[in-house]
Amino acid sequence: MSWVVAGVNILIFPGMFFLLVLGLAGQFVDRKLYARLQSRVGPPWFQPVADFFKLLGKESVIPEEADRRMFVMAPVFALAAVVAAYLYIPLWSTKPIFSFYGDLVVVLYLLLIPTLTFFLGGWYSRSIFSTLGAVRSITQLFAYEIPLLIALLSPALLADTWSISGMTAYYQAHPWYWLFNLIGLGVALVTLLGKLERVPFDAPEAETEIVAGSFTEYSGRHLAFFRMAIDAEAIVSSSLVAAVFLPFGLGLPLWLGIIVYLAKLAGILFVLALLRTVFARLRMDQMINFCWRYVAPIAFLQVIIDLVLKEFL
Amino acid sequence: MRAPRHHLGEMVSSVLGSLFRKPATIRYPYAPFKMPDRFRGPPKWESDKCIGCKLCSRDCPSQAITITKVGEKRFDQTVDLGKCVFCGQCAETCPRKVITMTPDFELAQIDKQNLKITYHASPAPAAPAPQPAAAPEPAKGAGEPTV
Amino acid sequence: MDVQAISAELQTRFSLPEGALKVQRATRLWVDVDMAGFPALFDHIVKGMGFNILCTITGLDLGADLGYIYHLAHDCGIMVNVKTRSPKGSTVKSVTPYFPCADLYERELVDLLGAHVDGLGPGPRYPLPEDWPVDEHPLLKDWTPKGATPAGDAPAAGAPAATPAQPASPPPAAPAEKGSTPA
Amino acid sequence: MSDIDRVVTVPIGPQHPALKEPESFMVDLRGEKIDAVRIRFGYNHRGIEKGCETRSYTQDLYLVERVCGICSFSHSTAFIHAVEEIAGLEVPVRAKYIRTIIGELERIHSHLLWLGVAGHEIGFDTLLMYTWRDREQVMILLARLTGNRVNYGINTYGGVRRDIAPDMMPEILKVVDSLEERTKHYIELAMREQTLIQRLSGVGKLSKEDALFLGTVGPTARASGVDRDARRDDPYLAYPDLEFKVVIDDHCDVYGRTIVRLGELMQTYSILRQLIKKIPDGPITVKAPRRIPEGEAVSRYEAPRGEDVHYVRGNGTEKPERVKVRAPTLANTASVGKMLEDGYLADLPIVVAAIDPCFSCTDRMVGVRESGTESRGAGRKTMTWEEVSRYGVEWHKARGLDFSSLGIPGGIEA
Repeated sequence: MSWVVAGVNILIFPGMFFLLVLGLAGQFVDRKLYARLQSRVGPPWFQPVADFFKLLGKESVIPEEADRRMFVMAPVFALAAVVAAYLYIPLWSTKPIFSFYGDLVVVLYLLLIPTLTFFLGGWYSRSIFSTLGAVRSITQLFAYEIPLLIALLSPALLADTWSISGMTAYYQAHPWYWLFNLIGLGVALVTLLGKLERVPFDAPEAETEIVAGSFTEYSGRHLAFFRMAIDAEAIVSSSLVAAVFLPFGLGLPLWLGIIVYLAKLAGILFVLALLRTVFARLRMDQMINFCWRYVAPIAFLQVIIDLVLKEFL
Repeated sequence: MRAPRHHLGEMVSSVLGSLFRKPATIRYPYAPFKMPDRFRGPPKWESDKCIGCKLCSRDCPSQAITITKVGEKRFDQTVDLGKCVFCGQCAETCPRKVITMTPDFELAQIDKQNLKITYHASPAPAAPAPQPAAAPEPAKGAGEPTV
Repeated sequence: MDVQAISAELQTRFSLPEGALKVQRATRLWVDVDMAGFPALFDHIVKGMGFNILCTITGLDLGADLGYIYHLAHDCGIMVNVKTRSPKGSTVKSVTPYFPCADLYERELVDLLGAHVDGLGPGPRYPLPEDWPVDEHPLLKDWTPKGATPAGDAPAAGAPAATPAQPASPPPAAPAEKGSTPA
Repeated sequence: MSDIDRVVTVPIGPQHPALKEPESFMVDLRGEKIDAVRIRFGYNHRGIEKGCETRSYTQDLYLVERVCGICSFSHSTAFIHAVEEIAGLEVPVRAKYIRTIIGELERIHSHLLWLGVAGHEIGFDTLLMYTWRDREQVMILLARLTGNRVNYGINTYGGVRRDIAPDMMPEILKVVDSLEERTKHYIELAMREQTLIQRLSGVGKLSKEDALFLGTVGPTARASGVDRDARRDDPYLAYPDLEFKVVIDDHCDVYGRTIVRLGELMQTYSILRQLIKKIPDGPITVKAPRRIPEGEAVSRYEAPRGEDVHYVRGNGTEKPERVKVRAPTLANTASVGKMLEDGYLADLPIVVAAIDPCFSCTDRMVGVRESGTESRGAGRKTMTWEEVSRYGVEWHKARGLDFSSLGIPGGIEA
């Protein structure tokens, strides 16, 4: 792979630029669906783009007491980590741009970084609302991250590989085996709501209590980058879920592959939008309780299923 | 009231139904919106019938109305929509019922001065009458508001 | 309960003067009592007759006196309005031992009418701001806002500059001696 | 955060997304738990009471109507009842019925509004969107009947300004039918949706004793089992002719307040049907004098948020001698401190919202500052609950309960 091709792949297609466009499109789909589910008209298609450019054009206020460097770096790190994670995820073929044994774990850790930047950005804002939001972010992390990890690792156990492309290749070879992991898919979708800080797990940015949580002090382009990172994170984590739990329709001709991929994404986004429509926000204690009491055991169930199946298949 | 079994996602069916129904909101201002006929918007005077009793301005809770005498039995009426609370008491009070409440509601203005609306009495029957076109303010006919 | 019965009971028990009791309608009774007889009467109405809702306390500026009306209601719907008065500057006993929520109503009397309430614990002012002058009581009849035109009369045409109907407009001359902070 | 005992003070308000009106709650937090709350009022002073004394009765009617945006009709009717009693005006029966219809429609829109706000406070925006969509029906109906969505301006001394045309009656019934069905849906939702129940039940506890003790009114009191409703206890308007139940509940928490309000909505639909069936023909107004004779009267009105009390004293002129307004929120605020005791920060918005507060009513009511007295930035009023709390502690001590061991003086620090 020459460096030109690699550069194009990383920066434009199917790398960063493609991801950002998808992120904005995903935000639109999410907002429109949310609105239509609530019996509203919803925003026009260009609204996310308009919001993004508007934010870029606004003054970026940095609080006097904030740690300037951390405050400015946090959004950039969030975006960079998300883009990096995207490069390791197989989208429409079993081969992502980069791949090595163990990349599943790396992707999971890269996807952890945005949450950490939420924490750092909020913590170093020094505002009381941001601090509370930051602490809530990190508290919530411990609740959803373990079930999410377990859920994502169980298909890997069945496939007996720690590489995402290896997993997709395995499931490609055994076309119907992904159906064994449906429980894990459910767990992953629920915990994704936590990762993306959406209702019912949006306590870290609950506006009626702590205004906007970590993002309270952010404005202008720093906020734009954060929002972009969150949009991109939604796409990347949905893609990861799609690659791990819905590994079919890979290796088709490029255009068909892209359509299948987008359809999977749309499906996942729809479920996420639906879930955030029908619930009330849980309190922090309830959220943690819920994750550890119900979601984590269910994820373990998935692990047991996969371990047992591995013996017989 | 005893609560029956609790469910998660009780609203799923109704929100899914909304996907296939017309949304409750409209794309105002691109889609037109109208208030009911009896909506109380800004008051409007039939200036020529006004007898200048000033009862409307006296009863106005927000002191938004000014009646000015501009000639023999001719009165101009000014309402400051920045002050008006659209209660309709002026129309209620008016002994000649020359005030009606119009159903307009799009009243935003950039300049506060534009909120003052004056209804002018028709020009006095000019004594040297033959040229109605030469009346002082030909553009401002009876009942036509100017700002 | 019957309002006539209540009226008769109060009449006999406290031997009120002629005209002190007024039955306005089936659920409204007005009782006039002087400051000396007030505590006993109030105690009896609240504790003895079970009027356990204090709707509010109204303060009145009666010229030389301040009037106080305690609007007491019973679960059956009858409302007894106990009226009492005391010269300006004298004290009235707090009813917070009976109704803790009366705290707010009494602070209002203190701030707005300059009443002296005995038994009202220390605490911040209410409803006026902390920096409001202590001797200015806006609900007194002779109090007029400094720097504002007298309001309420038919407006002078074209010059309703600083009337209460237009609170947003700045006053012609904001009095600096009031210790106010600038907007 | 290793230092778990550190107390963090969070300012909720005066400008905050949880509050629809400017008020300030300084919340001391230990972790997520509320340690103490300090409440400040007074960001919305208007000087209504003094203003009423300087205006004519006709003008006062509209001024009083603007004490509150949501229960505008409640305030104007409570005021007008007092004035009519002084003037000895006998309001025609049809006018009484029309007033009752408008009053009950107002209750519908207020309760639906509350349900939506409650949904929003607990992060359930879908509930907000749905209830406000449904509420729009009654708003449009009110605009058609009275000429405005709020501040109806339908009252006039001696009757009402507008009649309800016969062809409007089926329209009202149509809205009532449609809303009844929706309310049934919300009742089902409130009783079954797990996340909703988790966020509402057990939150903002207020025992019956405390509710009585702190003088709580309206649905907040009724949800704590206090059986009081001015419509039944001290009937006015057409309520003596009507059959309705006073909805009470013994949950004593936010969930109970939700159940009470939803139950009241169902009662209101039945009341409206009775009103439309029974409304007599006849005049809608009697002539009222401009000068109101000397005298005084006090009226109670069961507004959607609780009991409204208006006192009016006339002196024979065109202007009242004294007007006193007690908005329901003032009676209910005392209970907020009690409800927040030992709660979570996350519960603060819904607990505050659960009394259906209208701080602007409260402030306007006690407000006395006329324009021109002071620069506007000086409108700071402070109120703490020290006194109320102390009484609360003493009161409980007398009954063998000691809260001081919690380290919270009466739950709230001054």
